[in-house]
Amino acid sequence: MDFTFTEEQTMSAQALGELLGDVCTGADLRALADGTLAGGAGRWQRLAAIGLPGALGPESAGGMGLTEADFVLLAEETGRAALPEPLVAHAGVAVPMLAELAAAGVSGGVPEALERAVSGAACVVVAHPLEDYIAGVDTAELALAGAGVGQVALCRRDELRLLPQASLDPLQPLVRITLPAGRESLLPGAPQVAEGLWRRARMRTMVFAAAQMLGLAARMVGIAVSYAGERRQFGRPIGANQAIKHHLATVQVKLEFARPVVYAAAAMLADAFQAGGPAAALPPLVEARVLQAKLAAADAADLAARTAIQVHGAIGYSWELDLQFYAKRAWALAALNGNRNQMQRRIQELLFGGGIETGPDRLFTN
Amino acid sequence: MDFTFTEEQTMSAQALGELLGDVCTGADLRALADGTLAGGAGRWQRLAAIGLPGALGPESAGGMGLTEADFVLLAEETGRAALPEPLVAHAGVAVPMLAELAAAGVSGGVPEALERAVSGAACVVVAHPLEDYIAGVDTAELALAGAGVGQVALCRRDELRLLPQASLDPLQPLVRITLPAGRESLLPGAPQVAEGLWRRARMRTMVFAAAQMLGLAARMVGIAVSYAGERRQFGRPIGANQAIKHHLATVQVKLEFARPVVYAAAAMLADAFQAGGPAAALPPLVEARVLQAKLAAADAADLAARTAIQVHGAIGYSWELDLQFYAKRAWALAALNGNRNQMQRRIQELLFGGGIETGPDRLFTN
Amino acid sequence: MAIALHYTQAERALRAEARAWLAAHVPAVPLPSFDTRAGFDAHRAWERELHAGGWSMVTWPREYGGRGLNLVEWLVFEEEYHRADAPGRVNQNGLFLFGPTLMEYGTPGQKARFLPRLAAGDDIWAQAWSEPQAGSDLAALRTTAIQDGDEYVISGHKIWSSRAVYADWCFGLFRTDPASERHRGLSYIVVPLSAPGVRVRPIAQLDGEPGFAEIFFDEVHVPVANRIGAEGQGWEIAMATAGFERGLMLRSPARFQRTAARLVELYRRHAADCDPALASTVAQCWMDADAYALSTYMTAARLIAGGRIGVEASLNKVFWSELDLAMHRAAQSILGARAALMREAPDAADAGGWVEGFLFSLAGPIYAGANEIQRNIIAERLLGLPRGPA
Amino acid sequence: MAIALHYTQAERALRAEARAWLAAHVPAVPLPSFDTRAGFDAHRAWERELHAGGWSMVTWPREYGGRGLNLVEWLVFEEEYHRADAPGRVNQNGLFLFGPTLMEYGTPGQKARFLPRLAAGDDIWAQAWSEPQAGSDLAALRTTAIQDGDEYVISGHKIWSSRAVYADWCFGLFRTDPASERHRGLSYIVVPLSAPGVRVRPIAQLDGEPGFAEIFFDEVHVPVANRIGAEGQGWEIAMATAGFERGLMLRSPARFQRTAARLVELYRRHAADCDPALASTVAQCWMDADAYALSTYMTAARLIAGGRIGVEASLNKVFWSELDLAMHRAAQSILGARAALMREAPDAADAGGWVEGFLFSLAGPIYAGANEIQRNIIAERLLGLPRGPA
Repeated sequence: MDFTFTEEQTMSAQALGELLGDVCTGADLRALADGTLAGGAGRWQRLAAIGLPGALGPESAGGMGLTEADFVLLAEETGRAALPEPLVAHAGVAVPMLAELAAAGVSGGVPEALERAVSGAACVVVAHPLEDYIAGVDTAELALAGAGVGQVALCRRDELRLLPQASLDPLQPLVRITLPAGRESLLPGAPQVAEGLWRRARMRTMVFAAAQMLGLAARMVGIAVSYAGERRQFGRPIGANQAIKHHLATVQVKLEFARPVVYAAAAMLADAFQAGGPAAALPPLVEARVLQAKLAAADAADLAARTAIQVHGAIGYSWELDLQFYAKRAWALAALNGNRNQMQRRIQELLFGGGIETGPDRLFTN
Repeated sequence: MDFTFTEEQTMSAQALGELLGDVCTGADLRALADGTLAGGAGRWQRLAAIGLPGALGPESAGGMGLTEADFVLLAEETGRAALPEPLVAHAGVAVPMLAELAAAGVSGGVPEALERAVSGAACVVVAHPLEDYIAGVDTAELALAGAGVGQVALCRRDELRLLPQASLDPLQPLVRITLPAGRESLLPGAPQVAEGLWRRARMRTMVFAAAQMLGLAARMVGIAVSYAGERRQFGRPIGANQAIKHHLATVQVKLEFARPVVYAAAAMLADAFQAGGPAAALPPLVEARVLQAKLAAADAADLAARTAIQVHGAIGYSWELDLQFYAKRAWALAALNGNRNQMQRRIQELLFGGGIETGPDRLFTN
Repeated sequence: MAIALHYTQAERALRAEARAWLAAHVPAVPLPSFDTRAGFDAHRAWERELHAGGWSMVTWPREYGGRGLNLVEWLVFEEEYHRADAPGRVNQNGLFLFGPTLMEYGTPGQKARFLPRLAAGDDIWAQAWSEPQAGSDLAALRTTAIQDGDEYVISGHKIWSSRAVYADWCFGLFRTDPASERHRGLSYIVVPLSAPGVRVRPIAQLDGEPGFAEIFFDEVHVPVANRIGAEGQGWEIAMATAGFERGLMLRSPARFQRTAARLVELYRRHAADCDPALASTVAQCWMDADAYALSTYMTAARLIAGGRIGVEASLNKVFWSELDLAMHRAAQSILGARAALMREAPDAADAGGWVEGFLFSLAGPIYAGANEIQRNIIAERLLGLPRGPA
Repeated sequence: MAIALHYTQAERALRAEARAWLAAHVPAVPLPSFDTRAGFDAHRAWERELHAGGWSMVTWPREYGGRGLNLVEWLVFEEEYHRADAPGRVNQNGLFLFGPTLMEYGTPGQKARFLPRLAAGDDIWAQAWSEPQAGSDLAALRTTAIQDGDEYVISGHKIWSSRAVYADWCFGLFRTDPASERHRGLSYIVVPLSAPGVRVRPIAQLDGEPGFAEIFFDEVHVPVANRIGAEGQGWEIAMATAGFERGLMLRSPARFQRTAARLVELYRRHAADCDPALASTVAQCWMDADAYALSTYMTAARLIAGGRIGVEASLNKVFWSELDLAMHRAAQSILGARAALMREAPDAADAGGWVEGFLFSLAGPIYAGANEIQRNIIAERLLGLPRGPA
């Protein structure tokens, strides 16, 4: 039993954090939101240069062969920066799904797509058949989609019908997509494999969304702490007031107790995925941990967002503060790919339906 | 439309408050709890001397002929003092029930019981057939009870089998009661009248419990405020700390927005009772307001109790502080005669089942 | 006086009259946001229409364009107004903050000059309280109004002025004694936003619309007659105004009851997909909105009987701002993935407006004096806790 | 090192061994409360039995009666301990607060003198921190220990000393420099409660049982050798002890996980009578108890890898105390009218103990440094907000 990251894992995350600190600042986000800067100023290329798009790709396809436990800290860093590009969807979800398709012997363009995805030459997003909206399609060349969870199709973006939806996060606009008619599944004969692949994709999406929300929450606390230390009212910094201190301390408690859940969920997911193929059932406790991770991180990020806005007073409610980009990303991630409702219901089902055993010795799958 | 109490109503409540300030102090409660003083030191007689046991009794039977809207402020005062005697159950619930039985032409000892109850010569409690536990039996001579809601029986206490239950509130011990076998109902032929009587009794119990909890909450805030103004730590009164201020302000907000609900519920109940006899259905909005009143007052009193204990620090957790008597009464009132669970479910039924219309013009029954 | 929770014949008649008028006049399609030029003009037109119908400011005396209703009658009107989903009041700063102030502190001449135009929608008003270095700490204001003959010359910088982008006038606090400190030496002055030297810079809100603005004053000349009350009385007047703002009239309960009713509807439609816990949350919102309304009726009755508004204003502010946030959070939970869709999204349907409302509700605990300040006021002035370092 | 969330062979073997031993030794009927004479004696006997089995303080070196386990192994043992509903640790002050302090600051002689008897249950320890005028403000202590030759003479008054009614020893902070102020001039001294001049007055808790006491010291003589650490080092040592208390060991997550499991069971049994919202509440409690456990595993792994405990102690304190309260409040909601019944009520059944637990949980946010103090620590030391007036 060990619950520490390796030095390599923490150093990679730190390096990514530093890179994003250079190329994904609040000012960069603002320029993108205001339309004064198009495209992302080569960020994707910078990320590709350090191999990130292929982080979870198999080494045989040129990837780094990392697991979910490795990627979770990287996803957290992209959250901290509110990275506009869909790196997490691509590297954290699409690439492993392509790799699983390739491993299942599927052709139909999969090996080529995997190779281009791993190198970052093509950006691939994932449109889960049960999700109505996805983000990041505008930067993508390809999308994994399906008319239902029994099917997996690989489409070029220009084949899809896209219905843009004005939405909360100005930097990751949502679209509803419709598949081209009569599109065949890459896995025509084996629905349970397709279902397993989608289940895995969803679990990865959730745990990495949770990781991003951890990063977002920490960033928002940091912004609020700086402001509260500088802004003076009634003759002293507002951060010297107990009310402000206690609000921010409460956020920090929520954040620090979401963190181990997210890390554990990623590690347990990695173990479960390695223990069985896509058709294998996921242990109920692992599924519950992933849902719990997303719930806990969403709660922490939501509280961080609301508290940081309150701490800023009126300026917190204005478009002029970069804080909004982090807050809106956090709320959007919470609403998508498993919202509170669905997750709560599912956890209750698992917990009260008896799928999960409770008690002090039932923390892990042992 | 008018939402002010009469001067007479407020002055009666003030007078009762002053009387209880003399005969029902924290020290009196402590003496009773520690067993160093038996019986209540003539408090019941003092209350009877000003006619309170007969407050809701008809003037024809020697009562004051008041309504629920008149009694709500009096019940609030008994709460503020954590009065150990079951005055509210007696005057607020048993007496009007006896009066309703008498008005329905029931004999079987009812007119005599009513007369003795109104004068305070006999204390009468009410054991709702669907409630498992009742308080105050030890001081009572008579009890209204029933084997089911279709029956009403009037029993002497010595006829009942009493099973005392160690319970939270040391000053109002709970008992489970069992009726003597083969006991006949006073209303053998008309179950809907009995049901109506029990419904009314329950509504009165709830709204007056709510009123008591308002008084308890205010008392606990007062105790905490005094302590916070006196107790010094780190060189100044602890009440100068924002954290303490904001906690107590939050309680006060909850309390002040429970108050109008409780008063409105009492007034709407009085109106509804006057508009129809015991067999008449209660308008869903009136029932909902009564439940809302008890929920809101219970929430305010619970928060007041927990906050006051926190404000006191370690001494708040000790038996030596009188605060405990108010806190325990509040929790016991919240658990009995309609707990959160039952009330929430019933309100949801009324609200989502369509029994209640919503919107800005639907505040009253109009 | 005695509790009588049923409407009189006259109150019922008023309700019927208001309902009929609103049914005939409320635009079938919601007006565009009053934080856009077109929306502002449409809302001004609506104010004029309300005024023509005699509904613009029902509690004011008839001489100023009102109909002399009491506060309970005002509540009845507001209930009908929100029940009809009538447009937001673009002139709310004028109607509910400046108007009552003027009624109490203005000279007869000032009243005659401003109130009828205000009621008619001819002048739309913005507030000019905050400054960059003085948020909730109003006593730290620095913008000066220096008397020069029969004029004040105003120089400085106001911020977070709602409606200022398109409004005609602003009212606010200015330092008329430049040597003064804190809350001494401030005066309450009104300034036409068209005056030379005034520059307005819109500030976008979280939803991207310019709901407030900065106002820069560069030696703006206004007549001394534009001062309300005495020189140096500004703080006292502003505190009274802040009381109105947090208090009874600016946030009439009907608005929250209408939102609660919409929330109940939303839940009923989506109950099958919801975590059952939402039933409790939604029911609590409905109860709290009604509790706020009951509290307002109780206060209104007390005021009619001769009472004055006190710390209730702070209690109200905390309660409604938290309720508004709770209702919008509940709606977001019910809506699931559609919670992220803005009103104009093709798939918005019954999600439309909730996310904008959620963003707006975040401002509730901040504006009109942050809730932290309100809690200090409740603790110190109502409960009597010792005044602390803050 | 790398994340590996599965137990090693050795950890599994330890679990099996602990489970078997506990199954054979845990009393079938719960012991009476250790705040009664009979219960205290029964709990001391249990401490001796644990010690005989080698389970009394598993992380201590074998020379002091432990078995030298690491923190993850300790967690495994604690899981089994609470899974078996084994008795509460009457010597928790000694085992988790005084023991670690002595391990770090004691001389070899002091360790040899106190630790084995502590591990064996021969000495039961009480803490003696607070004084009537110094609650969370420990630096305001006044009880003095004046050196006189090779003795200290102690005079003063301690309060809220848990277990002191029947304990053998107490440890605490005393002012050895009577001219000193605040946190200077304090020393950490241990005192036998049987010493002449010591008087203990029990204080009843909310549930009526004497869970803590006042200790009056009237010229109590103790040898200078009873001082732990240097003279004047008391504050530093106490802060380290307070870290243990709020931190890892005193509140092992297994206790909360066990309560959460009981809560899930309670809900399952009564779900049909419950407001559906309770399903969410109960699920949240289960998740939070597990989150606390996961966090502890993460901290344990970090400490094994050479890290030190820091402000986590304050984060933990806030989290577990609020979780404990939330779980008991949820149980109260589930139980309805039976929520008011005490353990000994004839109808208690599965309500038994929950109300006592609720009352006890109210103390959580208060003791070991009120949560308000913890939040200040988090805000100032972890987040770096400016130190304020408090």
